[in-house]
Amino acid sequence: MSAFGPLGGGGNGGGAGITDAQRLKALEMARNEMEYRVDLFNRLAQTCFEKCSEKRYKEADLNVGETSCVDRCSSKYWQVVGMVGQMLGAAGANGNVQQ
Amino acid sequence: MSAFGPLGGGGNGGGAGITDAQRLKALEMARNEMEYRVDLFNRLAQTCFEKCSEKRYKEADLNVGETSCVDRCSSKYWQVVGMVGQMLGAAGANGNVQQ
Amino acid sequence: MSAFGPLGGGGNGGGAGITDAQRLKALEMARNEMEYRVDLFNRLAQTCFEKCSEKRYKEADLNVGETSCVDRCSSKYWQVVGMVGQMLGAAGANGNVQQ
Amino acid sequence: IDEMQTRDSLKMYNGLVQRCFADCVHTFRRKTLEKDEEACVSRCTQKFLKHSARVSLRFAELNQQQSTVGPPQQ
Amino acid sequence: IDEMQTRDSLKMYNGLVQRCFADCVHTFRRKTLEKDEEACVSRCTQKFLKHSARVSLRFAELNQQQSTVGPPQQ
Amino acid sequence: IDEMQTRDSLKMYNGLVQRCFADCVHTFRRKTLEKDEEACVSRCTQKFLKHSARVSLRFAELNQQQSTVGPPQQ
Repeated sequence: MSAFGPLGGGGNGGGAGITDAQRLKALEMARNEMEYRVDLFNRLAQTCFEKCSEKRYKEADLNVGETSCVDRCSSKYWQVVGMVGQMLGAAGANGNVQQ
Repeated sequence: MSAFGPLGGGGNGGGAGITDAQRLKALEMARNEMEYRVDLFNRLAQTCFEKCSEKRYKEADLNVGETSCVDRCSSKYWQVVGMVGQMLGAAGANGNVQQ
Repeated sequence: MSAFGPLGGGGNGGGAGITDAQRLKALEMARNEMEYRVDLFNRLAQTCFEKCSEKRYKEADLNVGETSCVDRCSSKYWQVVGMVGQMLGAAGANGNVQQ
Repeated sequence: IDEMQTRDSLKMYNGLVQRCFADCVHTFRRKTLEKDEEACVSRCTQKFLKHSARVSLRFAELNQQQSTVGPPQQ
Repeated sequence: IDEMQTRDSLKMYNGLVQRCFADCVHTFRRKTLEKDEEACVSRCTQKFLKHSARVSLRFAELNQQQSTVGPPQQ
Repeated sequence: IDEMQTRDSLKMYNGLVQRCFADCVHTFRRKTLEKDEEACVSRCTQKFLKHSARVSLRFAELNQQQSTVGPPQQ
């Protein structure tokens, strides 16, 4: 799952003068960021598996059609992540969405 | 998501004489309570969205029918939460449910 | 949910000479193990409920057919856990699965 | 660890509510359950609890039997 | 607790993306969204946000009204 | 953070088992897998792993390309 990359890792080093509470908080924040990315990855993988793989599982390999479907599906999914993010940002900026 | 309201917030202040272990435990308990409510909210929202919204998404607004459906669906869901809670309580009180 | 059994519970005792960081780490590891087992149990229970129970819920009891279905379903599910575990182990041993 | 067990029970509780609601409630003409919906939720809950208890027994046996099945090595 | 709220919002965000993608995107001939898919995602997102806001109001009311409904006792 | 990666792998593992079981196992006349069910589970697992590896590559690229896409601001 190398896709998630290093998280920068700042804060975990536990430098001098940092209290336990601060360290706990930094850990919690890194954890949120990480969980968000992992959750996003898992949902993308699941959704595109459902959209692109035939359910009979006649072969163990991805065929050409499935492979290009996965690439396009990932790309489109990413685009939707961006769209929804912008819309949520806009809704947040306007105060609230309570109708 | 202001619906969840303040959690009382006691314990987090980190008063004098509280050990780290106690603070960790209090945090864990508040977290459980919170996670339970958030999980409940999310499941209610998802389930009623599925029950009440037409999947074409022809409009961006909730129409009158959908709005009253959401209200009734939330109310019925809440009733089921109560029912199941009572049944689980009864099952627990009788020792176990091992058939 | 007694099925999960005691986790041995080592490490939580908080013996002398153990740092907070170590205790946190041990807790985290026990938590992972526990979460894995609970998640496995929940998925098995859900999947076999879907495979074995008729959706009308005409009776509150499991009938004979449903009962033997649950037993076989659990056993088969367990077999799949083993199979997939072995395949993942093999894939891991070969370095990676990047095609 | 205790807290985790509580948490997991709560998750099961929420999952049970969601499943029985989804399977039993289909009309939204009133804001309280119809009689047949209520009976269905009741049977669904009882059935799921009995089912879970049974799976729990099997799970314990299988766990014992073959303690080598664990998470994949990293 | 603050961090938890952030985390839950992120979960809702991911759930919203997954739902609207699953309901609106059905073709994979190009690697960008078709015009109608894009419009569908937009309406789906807005509708879901309005829906969530409404449920949120109801949830708060019901929570107030009947504060005795809680997690089952262990 | 290491522990989190372990945890996430375990979640993926459980998800993979559930999916391939649901898609491949349909009979409950015996308590061991039929030959064809076993073969199906095997192909399903391999396919899902290859699929995940592919998505993982794309995910890394897209992540790089557009590092501004993040969680919505609170």
